[in-house]
Amino acid sequence: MSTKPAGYRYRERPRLPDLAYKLAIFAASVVLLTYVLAPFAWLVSSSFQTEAEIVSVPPHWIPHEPTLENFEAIFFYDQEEVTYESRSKADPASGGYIPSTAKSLLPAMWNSFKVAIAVVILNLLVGVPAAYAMAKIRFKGRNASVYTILTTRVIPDIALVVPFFLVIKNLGLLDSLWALILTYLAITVPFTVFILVGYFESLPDDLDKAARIDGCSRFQTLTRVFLPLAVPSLVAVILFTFLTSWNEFLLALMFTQTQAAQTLPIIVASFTSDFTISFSFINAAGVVAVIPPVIVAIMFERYIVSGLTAGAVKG
Amino acid sequence: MARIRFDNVTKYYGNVLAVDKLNLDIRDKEFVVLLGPSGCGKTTTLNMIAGLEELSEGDIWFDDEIVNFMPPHKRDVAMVFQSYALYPHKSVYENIAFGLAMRKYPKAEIDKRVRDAAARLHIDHLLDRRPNQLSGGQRQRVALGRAMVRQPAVFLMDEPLSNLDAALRVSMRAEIKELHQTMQTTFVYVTHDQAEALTLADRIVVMKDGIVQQLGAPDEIYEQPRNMFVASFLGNPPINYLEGELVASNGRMAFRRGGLTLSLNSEASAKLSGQEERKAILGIRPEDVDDRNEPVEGGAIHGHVNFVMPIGSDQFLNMKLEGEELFFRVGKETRHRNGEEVTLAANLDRLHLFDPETEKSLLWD
Amino acid sequence: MTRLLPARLADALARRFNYDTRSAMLFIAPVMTVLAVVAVFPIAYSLYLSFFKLKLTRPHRVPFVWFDNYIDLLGDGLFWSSVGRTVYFSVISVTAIAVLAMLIALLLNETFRGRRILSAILLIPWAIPTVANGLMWKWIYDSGYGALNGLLLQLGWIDKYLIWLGDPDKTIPLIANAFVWKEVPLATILILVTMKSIPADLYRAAKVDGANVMQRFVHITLPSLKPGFALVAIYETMMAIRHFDLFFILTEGGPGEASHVSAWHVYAETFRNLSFGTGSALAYMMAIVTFVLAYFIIRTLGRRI
Amino acid sequence: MKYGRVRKFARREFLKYSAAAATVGAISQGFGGAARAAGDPVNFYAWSAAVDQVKSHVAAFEASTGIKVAYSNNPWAQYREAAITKFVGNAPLDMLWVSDSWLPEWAEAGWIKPVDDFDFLMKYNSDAETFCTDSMTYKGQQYGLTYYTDFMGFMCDEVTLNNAGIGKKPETWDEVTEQALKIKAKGTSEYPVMLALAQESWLIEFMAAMVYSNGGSFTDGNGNALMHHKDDGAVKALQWIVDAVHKHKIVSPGSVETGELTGLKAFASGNHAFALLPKYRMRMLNDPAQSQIAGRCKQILMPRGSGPKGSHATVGWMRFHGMTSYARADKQRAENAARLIEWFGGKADGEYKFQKILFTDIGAGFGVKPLFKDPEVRATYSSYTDINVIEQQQGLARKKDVVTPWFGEWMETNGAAWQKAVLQQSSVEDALKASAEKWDELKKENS
Repeated sequence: MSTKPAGYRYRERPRLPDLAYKLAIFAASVVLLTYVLAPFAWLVSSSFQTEAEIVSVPPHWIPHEPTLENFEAIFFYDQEEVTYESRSKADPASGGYIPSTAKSLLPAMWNSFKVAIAVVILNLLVGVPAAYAMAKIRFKGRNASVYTILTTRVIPDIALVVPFFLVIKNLGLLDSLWALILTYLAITVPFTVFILVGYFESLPDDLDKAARIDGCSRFQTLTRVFLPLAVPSLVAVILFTFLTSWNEFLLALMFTQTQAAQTLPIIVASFTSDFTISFSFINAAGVVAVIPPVIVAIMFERYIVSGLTAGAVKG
Repeated sequence: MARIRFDNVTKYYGNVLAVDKLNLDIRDKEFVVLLGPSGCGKTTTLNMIAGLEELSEGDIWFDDEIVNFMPPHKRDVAMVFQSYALYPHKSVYENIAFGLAMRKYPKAEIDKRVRDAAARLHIDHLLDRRPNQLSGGQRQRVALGRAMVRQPAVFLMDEPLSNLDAALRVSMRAEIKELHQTMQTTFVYVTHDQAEALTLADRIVVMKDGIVQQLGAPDEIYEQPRNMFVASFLGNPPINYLEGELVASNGRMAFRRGGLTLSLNSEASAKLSGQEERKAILGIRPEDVDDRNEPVEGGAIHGHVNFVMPIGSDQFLNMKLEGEELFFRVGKETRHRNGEEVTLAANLDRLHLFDPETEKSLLWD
Repeated sequence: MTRLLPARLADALARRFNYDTRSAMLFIAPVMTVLAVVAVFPIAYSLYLSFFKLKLTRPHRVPFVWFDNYIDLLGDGLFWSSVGRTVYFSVISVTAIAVLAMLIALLLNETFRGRRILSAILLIPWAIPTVANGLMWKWIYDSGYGALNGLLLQLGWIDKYLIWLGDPDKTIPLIANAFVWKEVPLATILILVTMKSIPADLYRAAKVDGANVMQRFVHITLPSLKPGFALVAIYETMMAIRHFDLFFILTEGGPGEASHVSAWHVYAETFRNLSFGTGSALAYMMAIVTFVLAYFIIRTLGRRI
Repeated sequence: MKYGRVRKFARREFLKYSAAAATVGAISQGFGGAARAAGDPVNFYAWSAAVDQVKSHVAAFEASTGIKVAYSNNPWAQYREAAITKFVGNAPLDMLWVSDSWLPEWAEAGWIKPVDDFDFLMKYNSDAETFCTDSMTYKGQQYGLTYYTDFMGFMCDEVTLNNAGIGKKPETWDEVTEQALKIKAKGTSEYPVMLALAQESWLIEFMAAMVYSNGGSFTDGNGNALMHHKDDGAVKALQWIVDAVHKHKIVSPGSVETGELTGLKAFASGNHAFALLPKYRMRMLNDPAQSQIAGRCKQILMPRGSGPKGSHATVGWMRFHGMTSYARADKQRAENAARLIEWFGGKADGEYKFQKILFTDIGAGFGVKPLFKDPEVRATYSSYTDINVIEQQQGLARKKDVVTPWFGEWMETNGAAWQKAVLQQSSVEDALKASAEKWDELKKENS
């Protein structure tokens, strides 16, 4: 316990190991970046290539005849009803290899977005209080509840698909976004709780006591004291739930049928029919699909860094 | 206005007994210190007053209401934590104001109280800082301020000074004492530091293993310890013990061990008369001797000085007598040196006697 | 006031349902409700199924067979080899994820220009829908015109195109790689968050004590990261053990049985063989193992989580 | 007073819960309801192929009959799984696409029902290829009308052959080997022969084509395993593949990871001289927009296997429009579904419209003979292939002799077995023995 005045910093002469460390960091970052980015870069590059070009050997890292047809198909299409006249004969084995489900991509993306947002919000509403209770309140069946929650996530999804389907059907939610919101909530919330319990427990108990003595009900303690301090973990939860919903395929495949409810992954998968597969187009879709999550990430990333807990207790 | 009464309060953690049948009556405006080694149940007791701990059996009364199940935020108590537990995301001002804000005090009132408290604690220049920009001492004052402004019916402190360095600790003691004077409310203060307890308390509750060992005013506790634990827990350096037996010598009861015989004062020997041959442990505090070099009737302690420790005001003698090493404090008039033989005169009115089995005092109960 | 309940009972109740317990119940109720509505039935249902010889192509013959399905599986060689592969896949994946995630987190924990952009970029793999991810790798790995061969050849590391997924020894590591690539970002976030909860004072103190960066890492960072690693370990172990999509998209269990992992076994039993009974039984065995693992991890690494 | 507090709390909490529950329920009902409240159309479920052709044809159907159709599709790769889930969950499906491989399975499970009591459907059988009608028939009952049919064709890149100085196209598998070796020697192609042997739904067709042309079969007349018999075509076929991969190195060892589509692309990018591919791929292979061997790709008769049994036979397959038991349960639904089946599988406004546009747009083969006479069809065909070869080969197309209720289960073992042989993890004999044993075991289990 030190009594040095606020803001005092020990002079930090960079020692040799520290320099080595900085270098290591730099090297590491380069390596890691290539590992993470190389495949994605290739994804981007190929999304600007024609199907004929991407199969060339050796691969064209830079498109020789770059094309925007994939993206055009995604962003510019006519919504009119399909008739013999208006049908695209392009499906699948002739012309530009554009799957005719291309035009469903944006609506599906919008569905995915709505679902993801809803799942995020519900996760926070439902997960935060539970996590606080499990982390900071001593009550009978506290451990029990932790393991109950764990239990719901240990069975392989593939075995749960059919029972899940029955549930959704009996709730009358087939082919509605609520089917996805509800199931995604159920499959994400356990881990949301885990993340938060872990973080809440890293916050000193005395803060909890102090708040309650200062006149906070349990709920106020949570909202006034713990939430502000838990921001980093909340961001983790937001990203986790958003992206899980964004990615989920199996359940969406089973629960949705029409454009009303089909989500991005389903449409992307539908680009592979028994007649053809358009890698370049799927890659374009992949590139587009990345944008919203990355925006979300950039929005929230900064809050992860805000390490507030320092100085909570002791000196 | 708060009188706190523990009525047979027992607290288990799982099946570990933390507090056992505690009966305690804290008067309004009283300054009570719960004193004991760590794990003695003192903090648990404090938490039960605060409502932070659920009691397993018995009742706690605030004045004439049972508050067993009343959550902390419904009790009119304030608390200062050993770790301070400041809200890292709030400024000093907000930290202090929080309790009042939660209780819906008018803005102006809050502001007034916060600023008064800050001024009193000399932290008014820090109000906009965040806790992590404060030194330990400053944080401690903020924690105090946070509790002060509440002007609660009960003011709880859990080892508030133990994270401070020695100098600061002493000065803060004084401030806390003064705080109690001015606030005119019930203080319950937990510490393991007997000096703090003795300086601050109106009454001290000495606890061990969840059981109250003794309850009383500081002097009483110090001078009439009910058992060996209490006797040795207070006082620094601790009380000396010598095993021996009671004998009758010229009409009085006396304690004897080998060549050492100390005869008891009248009331003590009256109390113990007829218990010759009884095994007993003598307790004698280091300061309860006096060195003049002529022998004293029935109070002579003759021994060999292992070494001398001057502490400025007086000097400590580590003496060997009857095979035991004892500590005594004597004035500086005569300089003693290592290895010499000395005779000290025990203050016969201040001898303590304990039962070797029960460790209970033979003189006071 | 008048006591409607006999005092002792009321007192007992009051002790049992004190304020804290009540609030706890209230706080946990929503989660439990959600799980009860959505998750409980499926779990119970598949347990129920696991006790029947349920073959959908024989809808009229569905005997209740107690634990036969489980016993049959234990006697099935393919089951055991699939378990072996699952272990192999999970171990390499989780280890790789943990290590990479920690490195990246350390990197992002430093303050340097462009850190925020970098961290956003590093999230990209996570954001690519699983299907797209699978197809991307299928096509990168393609031994005929895949990018991997192309690159290695141009770098001169190989002199002729190699077989990748088609080579039984490479199949699982390659799938693991695709899995790791996508999972690392989440793990990174989790570890980064834990890193942020390490009080800076600790480091300052350590620096004052003259600990160099390596010692600080070993004695402060690593220990404080335990909860983070616990989360990562639990989550990624679960994910790896049950992982199915990539196996489905990349190899369908092949070549031969090279990627026939337990999750695939569940799929094959359920959807290829239409024997839901066996499928559920297998799923349940996996569930138990996973649970035990998770429990173990929680006990060793985590505080309580 | 303290007891009072307890009870008050309990009540308040309870109220909170029920309120919350109620709202959730309400909302979800609202949404779910909205999704289902779209009248009561014929639910038409398909995989995401020829989507625009289907939509246009559906539009026409609604226009002419006034019956509403709810068309939804899933990716082919997961179609079977999704369908099974929907069946088990008894989801509302009326008409759906069925692969011939699934017919017995789905019929046994009671998910799809025969339609042969609808005379207005049966009348088309006179026009239909017997192959198709057979493939749609299980236990003497017909389950629908053809969506499309096709067969495995043997294709070669003429230019590569000529460059290697090969004038005459291969007649037998042995000649394929010889010529491939020549080409390999020339260095024009490392693996002149393209076989797609990855584990996917196509695998059985590739196998069957090899087996049949080698004069063999998987099972005998009464459905007992034959594949493992020494002199049977299956052994020969697999042996040829294994040699091609390991002895002659004319087929890539990577073929075990090559799916039909990737194989197609590889062939289209000119990596190979010969390829075994669905006939309708000819169109794409000769389309400059996507193929680097456009105009050079010729289809020839399947090579003959050595020995007396060897023939130019190949495997054919078909997909059809089937009717679910869900639809069957209700007279009106069944009627409407049947109408839709007719519209797609039979004549719409007096012509086999759907099969025709499917062919002209995509090249997928039709299952009704009259279309061969259709000038438009002949023109289209001739634009990229020799229609005579087509007709001749189609005549030699046999249905898969392994299509049984246990086909899927057996295929798990069989596929792995063949791949193991190709990977030399087991001998040809053992591989086929394994799959034969599995077959007989399953047959017993199901009898």
